[in-house]
Amino acid sequence: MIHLMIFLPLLGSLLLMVTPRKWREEVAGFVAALTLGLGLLIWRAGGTELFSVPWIGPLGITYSVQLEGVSLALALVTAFMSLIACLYAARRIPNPGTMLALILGMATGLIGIFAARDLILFYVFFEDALIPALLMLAIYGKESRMKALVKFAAYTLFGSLLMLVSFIGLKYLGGSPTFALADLRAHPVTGPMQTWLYVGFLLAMAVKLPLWPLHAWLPDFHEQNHDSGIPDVMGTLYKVGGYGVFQFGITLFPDASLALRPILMGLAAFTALYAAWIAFHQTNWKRLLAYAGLSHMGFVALGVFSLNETAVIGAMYLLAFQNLYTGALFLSVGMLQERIGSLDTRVGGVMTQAGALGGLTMALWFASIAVPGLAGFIGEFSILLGAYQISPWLTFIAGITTIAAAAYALTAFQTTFWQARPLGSVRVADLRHVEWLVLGLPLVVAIFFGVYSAPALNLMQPAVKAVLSALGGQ
Amino acid sequence: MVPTAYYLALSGILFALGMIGVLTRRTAIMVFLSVELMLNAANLSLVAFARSWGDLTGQTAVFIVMTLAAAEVAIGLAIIVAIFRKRETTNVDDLAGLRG
Amino acid sequence: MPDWLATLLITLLKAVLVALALLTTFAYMTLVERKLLGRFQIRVGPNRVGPMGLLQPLADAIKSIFKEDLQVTLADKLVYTLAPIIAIGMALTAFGGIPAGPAGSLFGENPWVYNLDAGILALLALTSMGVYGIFLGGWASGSKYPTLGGLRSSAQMISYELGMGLSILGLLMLVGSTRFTDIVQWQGAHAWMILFQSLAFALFLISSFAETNRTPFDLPEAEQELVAGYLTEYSAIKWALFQMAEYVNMITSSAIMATLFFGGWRGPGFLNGLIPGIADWPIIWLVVKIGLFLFLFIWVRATLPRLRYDQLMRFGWKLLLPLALLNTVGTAFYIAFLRSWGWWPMAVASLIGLLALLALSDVVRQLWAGSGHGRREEPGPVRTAGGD
Amino acid sequence: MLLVALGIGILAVLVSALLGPKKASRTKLMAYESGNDPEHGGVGTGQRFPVHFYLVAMLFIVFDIETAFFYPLAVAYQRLPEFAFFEAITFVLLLLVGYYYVLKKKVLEWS
Amino acid sequence: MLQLPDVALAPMLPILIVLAGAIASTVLGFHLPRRALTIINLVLVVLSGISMATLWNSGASSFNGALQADNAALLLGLVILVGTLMTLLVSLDTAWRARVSFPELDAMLMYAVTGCLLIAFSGDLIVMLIGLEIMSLSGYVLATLQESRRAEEAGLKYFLLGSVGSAILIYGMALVYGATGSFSYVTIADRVGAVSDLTPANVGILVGGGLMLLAGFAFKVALSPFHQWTPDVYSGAPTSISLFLSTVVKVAAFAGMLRVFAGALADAPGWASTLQVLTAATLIIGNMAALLQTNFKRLLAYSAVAHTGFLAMALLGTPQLGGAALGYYLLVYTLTTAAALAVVAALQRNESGMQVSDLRGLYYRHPAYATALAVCLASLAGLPPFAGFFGKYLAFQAAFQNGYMWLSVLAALTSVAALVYYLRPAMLMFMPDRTPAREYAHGQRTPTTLTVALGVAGVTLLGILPNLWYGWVANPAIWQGLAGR
Repeated sequence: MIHLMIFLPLLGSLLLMVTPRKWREEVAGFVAALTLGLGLLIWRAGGTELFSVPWIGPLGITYSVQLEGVSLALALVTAFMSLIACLYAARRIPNPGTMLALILGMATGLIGIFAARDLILFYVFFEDALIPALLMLAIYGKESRMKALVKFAAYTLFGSLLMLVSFIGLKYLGGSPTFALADLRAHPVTGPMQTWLYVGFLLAMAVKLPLWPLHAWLPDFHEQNHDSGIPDVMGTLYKVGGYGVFQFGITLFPDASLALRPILMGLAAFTALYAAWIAFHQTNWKRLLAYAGLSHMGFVALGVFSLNETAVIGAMYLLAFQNLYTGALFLSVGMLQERIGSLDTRVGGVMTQAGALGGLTMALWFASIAVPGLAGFIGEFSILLGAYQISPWLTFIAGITTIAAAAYALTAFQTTFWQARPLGSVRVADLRHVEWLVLGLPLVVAIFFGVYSAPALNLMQPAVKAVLSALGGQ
Repeated sequence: MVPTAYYLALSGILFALGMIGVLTRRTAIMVFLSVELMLNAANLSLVAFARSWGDLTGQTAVFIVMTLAAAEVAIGLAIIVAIFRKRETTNVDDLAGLRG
Repeated sequence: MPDWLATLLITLLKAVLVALALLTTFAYMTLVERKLLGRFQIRVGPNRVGPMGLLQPLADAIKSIFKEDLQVTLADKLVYTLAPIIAIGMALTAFGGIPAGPAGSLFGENPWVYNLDAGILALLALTSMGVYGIFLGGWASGSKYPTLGGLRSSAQMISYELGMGLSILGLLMLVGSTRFTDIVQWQGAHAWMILFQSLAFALFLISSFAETNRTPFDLPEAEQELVAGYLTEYSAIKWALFQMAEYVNMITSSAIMATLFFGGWRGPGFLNGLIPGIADWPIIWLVVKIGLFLFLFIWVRATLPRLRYDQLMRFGWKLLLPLALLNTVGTAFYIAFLRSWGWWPMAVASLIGLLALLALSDVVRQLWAGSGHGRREEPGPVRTAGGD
Repeated sequence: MLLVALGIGILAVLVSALLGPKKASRTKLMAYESGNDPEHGGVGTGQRFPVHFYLVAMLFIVFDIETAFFYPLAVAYQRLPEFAFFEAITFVLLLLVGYYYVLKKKVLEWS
Repeated sequence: MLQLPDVALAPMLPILIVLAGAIASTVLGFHLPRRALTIINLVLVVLSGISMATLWNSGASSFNGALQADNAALLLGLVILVGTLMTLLVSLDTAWRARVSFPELDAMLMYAVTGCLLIAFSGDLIVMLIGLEIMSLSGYVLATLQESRRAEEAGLKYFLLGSVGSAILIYGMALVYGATGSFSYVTIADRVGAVSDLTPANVGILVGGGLMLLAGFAFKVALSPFHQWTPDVYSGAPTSISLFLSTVVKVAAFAGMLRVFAGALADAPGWASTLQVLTAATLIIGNMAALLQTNFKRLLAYSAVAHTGFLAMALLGTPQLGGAALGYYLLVYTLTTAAALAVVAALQRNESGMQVSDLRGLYYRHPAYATALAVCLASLAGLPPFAGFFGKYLAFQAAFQNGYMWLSVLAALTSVAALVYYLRPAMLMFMPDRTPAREYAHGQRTPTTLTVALGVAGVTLLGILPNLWYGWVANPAIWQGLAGR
């Protein structure tokens, strides 16, 4: 079942190439829904056991996958958002076959990243997810996408190749027979070399997270992507850095994690604040959302790097649901753009004509800025709570971000949706059929888990505990 | 008997001369002749070594190297003539069509 | 006097002697040739300078030396001067390797200047070097006719050199050595090589004519086409040196042919029955044989017309080369599989080959005389310079 | 021998150079082209040799090397005739391939 | 009586079959159209491959080990044949457009392949040298075959630098011979293995010889700073020939390097430390220069230089790991480069290749080719689902495990540059475009398509299941015996 869940979207994507144009949307939607269904079934079964077979025997590369705990939660969110993206793409993009195929292709990569329990497999999925993202940008992007694309790819690969080298080093220096996570844990690398390898690994994750000096690709990436916001959804999902650090970083480099903790937490807190500050100045919705996402990711990073159980759980929780509502927000921006032809945050007065769009968007923003009762709050609160025990000052700095977030979000929202509609501007239509679902479903989920977080927390807690046990219970 | 080292030294000098020729000469023919000089330096050292080891393979190798040199001459001349006939120059620097 | 010095001096002495002998022969050969040609053409020939014109060569020499040595303005000075020196140097050097008698037969010394393991190879190499003289001479003159003449003659010489080199392979297989003394010895033990390798000899002979630029292969000097070929811009002593080289080459070729195919310095064995030991007299026999061949050269010059350039090249590449190869392979085959029959059947086979070639000469000529257009019958068009 | 031979050549040239008269004039030193003024000329001024000569030269190099290979074989032939024969045959066959090609390419046609 | 040489025909069979093709092309070229010749050659190449398969594990050798059909030779030989196959297929379509549709093209290709195989099968330096020269000389001719200014200049450049490389290599060979007294890999390896047996003077000569050999090979495989000819030649020669030169010839040269350095000189001092410097230089220069290219063919040429760096990195590993890595990488590299250049050959308007900007919107005009090209570029860049990734991975691993960590890191960093220049054209192809097409409209022809399909399928398959090929290559015993022990 787990294999099916990983590869079903890819199969669907390939299937789309031979499907007649008429049925592509249905096929894609069906595949995406099926994937989500499979994910839910796995959840009901309480995750899967570790499945491991040798892939490339002589090299010790295995095909080891497992979906449980955090990885399952993230996989579920991925499947869910892929479905949403498919739904919206089918409506918004003319002749959406290629886009749907790319969405599904990327879903496989992402779910694979979460499921992988072998470093090389992880790397493979990691890079696999990159290709559809690049193609989306290339095919549907805007004028100066080439620059954005190159930036995006260069940053990603800069990190990932060093990561690859560090993986090789990890196995070789540790003397592990395979790249499987379990084997590597049994043959740890110790001493200063561990730190170096961790740095190599971290670089990749920091790019993806993204963490402050390595974030420059992010705004361009979002700005140059298609207006509809669909690629952005997938791009948001691709921010797997936090998960990577959590799943592999902490387990494989426990000493180095501890040693580097202050620096990394500092970077994370700075990222959060810095991004919020920049976001405040944005007049382009996409850039604003990009920086908002960056700011959230700073939070996630703060949580993960703090190595505190509460904070880590919060980080994972935030990571999962941030995808949900930031993704949905990108889509809502896409809808806005479709109606008024602009991504500017100062169009004004949209609320009067498209109340439902405005309302749902606002609700999603509330989730984003961590209003209690929505999923974001639980995550951010846990992080702050946990991180405070480690480093009060940094946590305080990061905490300021939440206020900043409210400020930039509401300012932008206000200038777009309230204020006066300029004279002579086009009439803005309200939400129509599918669009209700596209924005509504994520919101419903966000509210649900904001109010009743137990299922998600129950899912994550054991996994986090297990991972943190690698630290020797500090 | 002349010590092998002398031969080696001579062949080294020849080789170096050839190398210098390759690096400084600008016409294809001269470069080419320098290469031949280098080949012959190699031949000389091969023969010298063959003698000092009392082993005939070295001389066989010289035979083969000579053949190679001849084949190179044939092909090199063909190429140079082909170019020369079109452009009346064999100056390597004039072949700027492929710069970059 | 240390040993090596003595050897050196003796060698030097021998070298000088040989050189002088060759030059004298050359000088008188010009005379003999002119005389003979006169005879052939029913006229008198030179008879003014000295009795029977015997002092003619001397006069020629003096004239050459005292004539003004022109040097064309456009010529490359160094190469222009060097070319004749190379030509004569190589020609003279080549002769020194030929043995004129058994070891120690020349007043206790060896009757050869040098004797290399690679005798015949070295000799071929030296004669090839002679091509440089001609080619460079033509090129350095910096004028049209000499350049073309030089090119032609080089092309001709190298083409025929192949035939020459290949034609003696069969002989080498039989002897198993490239040393002249070994070759002569082998012939002493068996019989003259001409018997076993008559075909090869025919090929070698033809090649020799071409190598020395003699009629019917004297294309480089074809006056109708190329004025005087590579010699056009040469005069005085340099011109004389080229001439000298040509004649010395002729002498050398004769000597080689004598050595390779006619028993070298040994006389015919049956004469021993007449005067015991006569066949083993050194030097004499070689000189006699050389003389015969030289006569042949002159005779041919007086008899045969010159070939056209295209015919010449075709002849070399399309007939001589394959035939030489065939001869080689045939000999190889015989040695490998039919050796038990002794050598004589091979002699017969070779002779049959030669006869077949002669008998079929008309058919064969068709083969090499053009691409089947029957161009031979046409009164060949006026050929432009440059033979290309 | 080589020294002596070259010496004679050099000597001859030298003697003549010393003894011969030197009265040069432009016309005398002009290249001979049947009385016409030389069209072009001089060494290294881009005279072109007909390509055919290059072809012959190249063919010679190739075939001469082949011959050179044959010499050691021929000299050592009687020591291992059967094997050497097959070697020689292989060699000659390869040579003939080249020869055939050259023939067919009409390199050996002099128009 | 001399001792009869040990002549076994079986190990030579693959080479002889290819040679037969070459000779047939030479002779039959006057009677058959080139197409027929190419098809004959294709069949012969396949036959040669089959004969290699039958020799698997036989460990046969000939001429007292001067020629050995051990498994390493067979594997490398197969890679060479794959490249040849693809070249021949592509030439079926594009040779006439490049004005090189002579029988000589086939003949020269096959001669070159003969040489390549000789290198792979070589058991001593002389055979290696002969193979290398046959290959190089044919290569010079191939590069010049098209009668155009560009091709001739490319040919001359190739020739001059190539012959300098040969000369250096031969001198190195002479020195190695001087130090060890043998040309045979086995003997050299034996003598080198016990350096203590060598006098200090000989060790010096050995090091010098090793370095010279290295420089000579560096010319042939285009390692910096001996790479200058590569871009000019690859972009100046007709594309189908660039394809051949950049795949088959390079594979063969690496086979030679593998034999010499990982085999004969494995224990010799000196060369490895120099090689790592060269490798580093190549990685940096190749990748950085490629970034600046605007012509796609030239870009691929520089990418070939950059890949040389990776391949050389594999060479730095222990023979067991490095050989395996190289064996895998070479096949993948061949498939990928050949397929990419095949697309260029099919779509270019003229032999100067296409500009990178011409690729814009290719996907909408030639979807299949564009996808294939994208796959190739992704593989060249080393993106995972494609085989190029494992090639790079293996190279990293080989170098890393032999202690060249900094080199791995450097390679990783330069790969980023590589990604950028591969990505740009790849992505351009998918960008919608309204300007008229700038490529040859009738490019799609069956053999080329077949080649491209072969390449893409191979790259994908080997990317997902590397063991299909790596399983054969991985056996360390194969590479341990490179010297023929």
